[in-house]
Amino acid sequence: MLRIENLTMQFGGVVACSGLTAEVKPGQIVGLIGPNGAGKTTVFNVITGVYKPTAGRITFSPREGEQYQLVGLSPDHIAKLGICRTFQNIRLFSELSVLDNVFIGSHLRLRSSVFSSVLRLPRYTAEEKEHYEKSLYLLEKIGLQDFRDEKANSLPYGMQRRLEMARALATNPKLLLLDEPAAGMNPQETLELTEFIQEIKEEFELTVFLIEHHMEVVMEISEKIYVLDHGVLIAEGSPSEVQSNDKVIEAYLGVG
Amino acid sequence: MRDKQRTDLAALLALVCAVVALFLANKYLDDYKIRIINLSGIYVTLGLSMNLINGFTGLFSLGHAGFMAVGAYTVALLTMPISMKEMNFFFQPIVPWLANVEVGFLPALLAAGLISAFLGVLIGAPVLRLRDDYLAIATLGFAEIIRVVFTNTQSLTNGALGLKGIPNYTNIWWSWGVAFITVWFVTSLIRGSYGKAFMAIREDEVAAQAMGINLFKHKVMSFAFASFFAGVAGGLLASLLGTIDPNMFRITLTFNILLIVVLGGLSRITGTVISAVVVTVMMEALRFLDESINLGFIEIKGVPGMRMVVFSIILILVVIVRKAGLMTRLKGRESSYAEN
Amino acid sequence: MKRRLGLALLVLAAVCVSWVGAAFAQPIKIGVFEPMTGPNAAGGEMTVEGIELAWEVRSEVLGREVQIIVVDNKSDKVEAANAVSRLIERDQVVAIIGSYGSSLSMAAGDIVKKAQIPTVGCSPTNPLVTLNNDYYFRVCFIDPFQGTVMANYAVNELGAKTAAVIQDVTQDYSVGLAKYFIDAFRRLTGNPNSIVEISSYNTGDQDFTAQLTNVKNKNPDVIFAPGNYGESALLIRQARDLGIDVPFLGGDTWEAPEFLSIGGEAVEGAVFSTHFTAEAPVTPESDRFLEIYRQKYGKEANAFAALGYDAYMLILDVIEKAGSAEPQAIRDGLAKVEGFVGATGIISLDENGDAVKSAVINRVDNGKFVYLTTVEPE
Amino acid sequence: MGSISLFLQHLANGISLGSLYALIAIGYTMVYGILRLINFAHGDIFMLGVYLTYFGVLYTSIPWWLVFAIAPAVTGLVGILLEAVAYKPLRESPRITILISAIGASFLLQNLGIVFFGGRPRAFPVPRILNHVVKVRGVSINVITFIIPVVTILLLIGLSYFITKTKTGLAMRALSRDYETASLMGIDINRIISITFFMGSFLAAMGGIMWGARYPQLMPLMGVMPGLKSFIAAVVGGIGNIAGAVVGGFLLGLGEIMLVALLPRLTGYRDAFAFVVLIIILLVKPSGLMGSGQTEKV
Repeated sequence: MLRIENLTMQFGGVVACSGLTAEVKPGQIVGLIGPNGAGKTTVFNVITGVYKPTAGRITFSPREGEQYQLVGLSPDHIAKLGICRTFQNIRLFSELSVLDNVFIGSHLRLRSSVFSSVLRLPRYTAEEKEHYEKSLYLLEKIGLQDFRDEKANSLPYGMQRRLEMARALATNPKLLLLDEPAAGMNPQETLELTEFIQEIKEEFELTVFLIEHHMEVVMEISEKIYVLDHGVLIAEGSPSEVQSNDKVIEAYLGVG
Repeated sequence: MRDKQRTDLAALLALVCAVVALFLANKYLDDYKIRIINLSGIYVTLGLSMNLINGFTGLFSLGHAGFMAVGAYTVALLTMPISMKEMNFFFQPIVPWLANVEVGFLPALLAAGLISAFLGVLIGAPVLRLRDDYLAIATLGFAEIIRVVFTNTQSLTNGALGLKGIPNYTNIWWSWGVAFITVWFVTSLIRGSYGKAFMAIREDEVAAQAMGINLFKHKVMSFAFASFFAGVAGGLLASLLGTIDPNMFRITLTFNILLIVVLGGLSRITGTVISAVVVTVMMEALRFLDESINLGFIEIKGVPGMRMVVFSIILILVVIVRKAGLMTRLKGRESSYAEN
Repeated sequence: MKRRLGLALLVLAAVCVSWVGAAFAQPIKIGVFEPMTGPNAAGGEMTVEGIELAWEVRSEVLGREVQIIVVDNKSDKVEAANAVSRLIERDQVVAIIGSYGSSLSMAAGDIVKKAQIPTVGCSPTNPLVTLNNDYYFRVCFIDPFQGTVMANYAVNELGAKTAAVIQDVTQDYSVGLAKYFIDAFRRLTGNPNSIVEISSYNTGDQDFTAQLTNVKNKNPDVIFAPGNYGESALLIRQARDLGIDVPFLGGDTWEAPEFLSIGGEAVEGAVFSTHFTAEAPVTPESDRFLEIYRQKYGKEANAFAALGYDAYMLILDVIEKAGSAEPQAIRDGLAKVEGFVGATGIISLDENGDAVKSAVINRVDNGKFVYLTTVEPE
Repeated sequence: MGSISLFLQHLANGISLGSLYALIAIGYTMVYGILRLINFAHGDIFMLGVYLTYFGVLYTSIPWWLVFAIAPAVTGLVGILLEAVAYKPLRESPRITILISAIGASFLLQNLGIVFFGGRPRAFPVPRILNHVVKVRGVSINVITFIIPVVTILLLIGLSYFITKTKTGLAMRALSRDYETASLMGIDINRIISITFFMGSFLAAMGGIMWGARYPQLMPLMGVMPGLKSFIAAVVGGIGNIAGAVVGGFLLGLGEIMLVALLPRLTGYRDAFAFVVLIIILLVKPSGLMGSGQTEKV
């Protein structure tokens, strides 16, 4: 699904990520962990085209036999190929309604032209209806159907996180990048989130790549985990392999 | 579903009332009042077109005067009778390809809009990646460049001499017809998926792009629509006045439209319509602040400029009172379409 | 019942009386639209001074009171159109005076033509103003004449062989004068290359050193630089700083006290054409005007005040001769004006409605405008 | 006139104009550096400074050189007032909102100018010693042209000293780097912003006085074009960067003059030149010649 080879990203003289190679296989849930400032979000930003890497290749194959080089593509292009993300520091369209936030997520799949939208031609209205139905379905899925007319920024934090996910799902992604989806959640919410991620993965046939600080979440759902420290990959493997890795323990405990 | 029907019905009712009101106004009011009504209609179009770009898409553009100039000159040069052109261009003959052109008002207006929109795309393509104040100053710069160019291209625009004898096609039906079309267009656009994408760009460019919205394409689109209507409005103004010159299209003109948009509320359609009418009427009604007041045969010297002082103060007050709320809309309005 | 009838009759009678009385006593309203704010404010102000003075002198015609209504057009075309429309519709004026600034006058053109209200411009000199408009007249001469007059002066009086032109490219007035000056100068010198440099600037510019340095390099005998008095004064100042000492020539807009105060010593010797001079009163009316102007404002009169004065007096004269204050009668009267004795000279209106009259040439001497000569129309 | 002295004359003209742009641009860039706000009213503050000087010289018995110091100080106070009224209430608002308020403030000052000072231009009372012509090898230069760059550079040096050496200056720099951190560090943000506005307005007025001495015509709208052009100069040099503003100012002034000098046919387009430069710079190097780029944190 996604292959990262020798990815290096420098800002001025600061190396945020260096020589990273990683792979996400179709249907997997893969975790990316590491202490603060390890360069995890940078990896996401490079995958989604926000930053252009200093060196390296990123190959994305949404389907059997299709391959795209992501480096150099714009974020919207990458989203259209089927990679969508959430943000660590929630970035909703805060003045717009909850429903509109999700609805906008499906805009990239709209085939009608702007003129058929203004004239409300049948072709457009049919598409719009489909998008709204899907948005409502997603809202129901995340339990926000009763808040659909609220402004997005009026929601409590946990709901905003879920809304971001629903918005990302509306883009019909093949690969979903989740940047700390459990941040700021209590144990009960975290548990629900874990279930939710697994559920949507099954239902929408997703591949998931996630950054998470809550170890219980990552360990529970990931099939494979990559560990970054200061921009360098220090370990990879199954949850149990990673957990017992000395380097990982060192990095997390700050020893050495 | 019911919600939508109700809104549509209300809109239709409002339209009918407006048409009847215009009809009555046209029949019974004098030329002066009709002129103000015409101007109001033109300002409605201008306000909405600016609101589309500045309010809904969140791109702070100050180039309206330039697009109006393009539209005004297009209409003027296309509709002026051939003999009138000869008369106007007594300095330097008009460029040959325009000398013998004379078309009707509708095609001229459309041409005005299209040329403006084309120019909008041309200008927008490079500058729309700038944000906020930089975009503002760059678009303002473009408007000034257009004005300077029009001043210097004697054989195309007649330069500073201006043009006169532009046929007065603009009447209440034209100015308000265009205004209604603009209202409908902007409303329909904003309620649809593209309009929401515009608003998404305004709210958060990074997130919008991550959701697959092509920023460039959507910004240019919004800019082109805004320029189209600004051009058409410029054309209406040219035909209303019957004479234009490059000096009309200074920064002040853009500021007047900005005033309307801010008073009516950024991203508010009804607000803009009301504010366009109110501001245009007030500009006239507040004349007493400027001019000498005649009390019997004693004159009280007015203070020229007082009117604009009052307007500037209102502008600042509105901005301060509304603060962040300058951008918000009434809750839930836009999403009532969910059920259809 | 009786009482009520009586009351009704009384009311009826009152209404009748006031109605008839109103018809007789109703003042004749003359509208004035001039720029009181904006870049043209100074010209508007001077003109209105003259109009108000004229009204004080003569505020009655045909036994009826005359009322003048002044509206600001803010030096803006849209506002000018509104202002004129307002004068016609709301104030029901029978004639209009205005405006300083040809483009503002042109904005009024279509409206007065449609409403058939005769309008007299005081100082708009762009030929387009009265062109193809039977309701627009003016008491001043037009750009072609003025430009030619100055070219004549440069060639015949100053013996200039070469000239440079610096124009304000945003002002129709400046561009117009420049064009006619250039044509006439070339014709008079018989040398198509006698104009050695044509340079432009924009209204509001304050630095002209680059243009002037170019001009200096061409060594012209005279420099023709028509434009707003403010910009022109700065321009001449900078020219003197740069060591340019040839005469500067200009047009009627220079006749403003600010030209002298801003220009200071630099504008000494600057020569310009204008409509009128306080020094060489051309008619008895000039003397009278000068006298009362001094009385009222305590300073010397200028051409714009004089033109405003003349425009008003001309309209009243026409009303008196026509014996009617109906707009159509005034228009017809204006179209026939021949030899009206005004403060600025003997005014006859030609078939376009433009005044055919003499121009005056003034020079700045010791911080004052000094009369040089009068040029008769051809 | 030889071609060398012709060129030198153009050069002198360009430096003279450029140093004025530079002077006004410094104030612009200072305010921008702290608030990330284009103070649209800067040009009108400039206008106010000139008028205050005018009235000070003509209608008080204060000697002119003292007025030249007092008037900018008073203008500085007006700057503080302006910030308090039109910008402070909006500090947490979206940038567009503040920008509109700035435009409103600019409009207000212009129209107040028209109401109180009248629409007609006035002549600036230039002291004799600032106004006579010196001839150097066929190049004529007004002394004021020498004085302006000197004043600009002196103010620049003073400012650099202030910013790098004084406590307030350091606080200003901290504030321009990072708003939140600065407030956490216990910097009184309101005070620093007020001081910045005072200095920005003071410099605008200083620029205004120099401008008035060079181009002695006062009008309520006189600040618009110099304001825009100085802003462009600040952007060209890299907005927020004081040395950049000076460089930008000189470049813009020289550029305008050289356009006319080299392409005399385009004199009518001179006013568009600055805007063309602005757009090119924004497209090619939006951070300006001496600015450093900033990427948005995601």
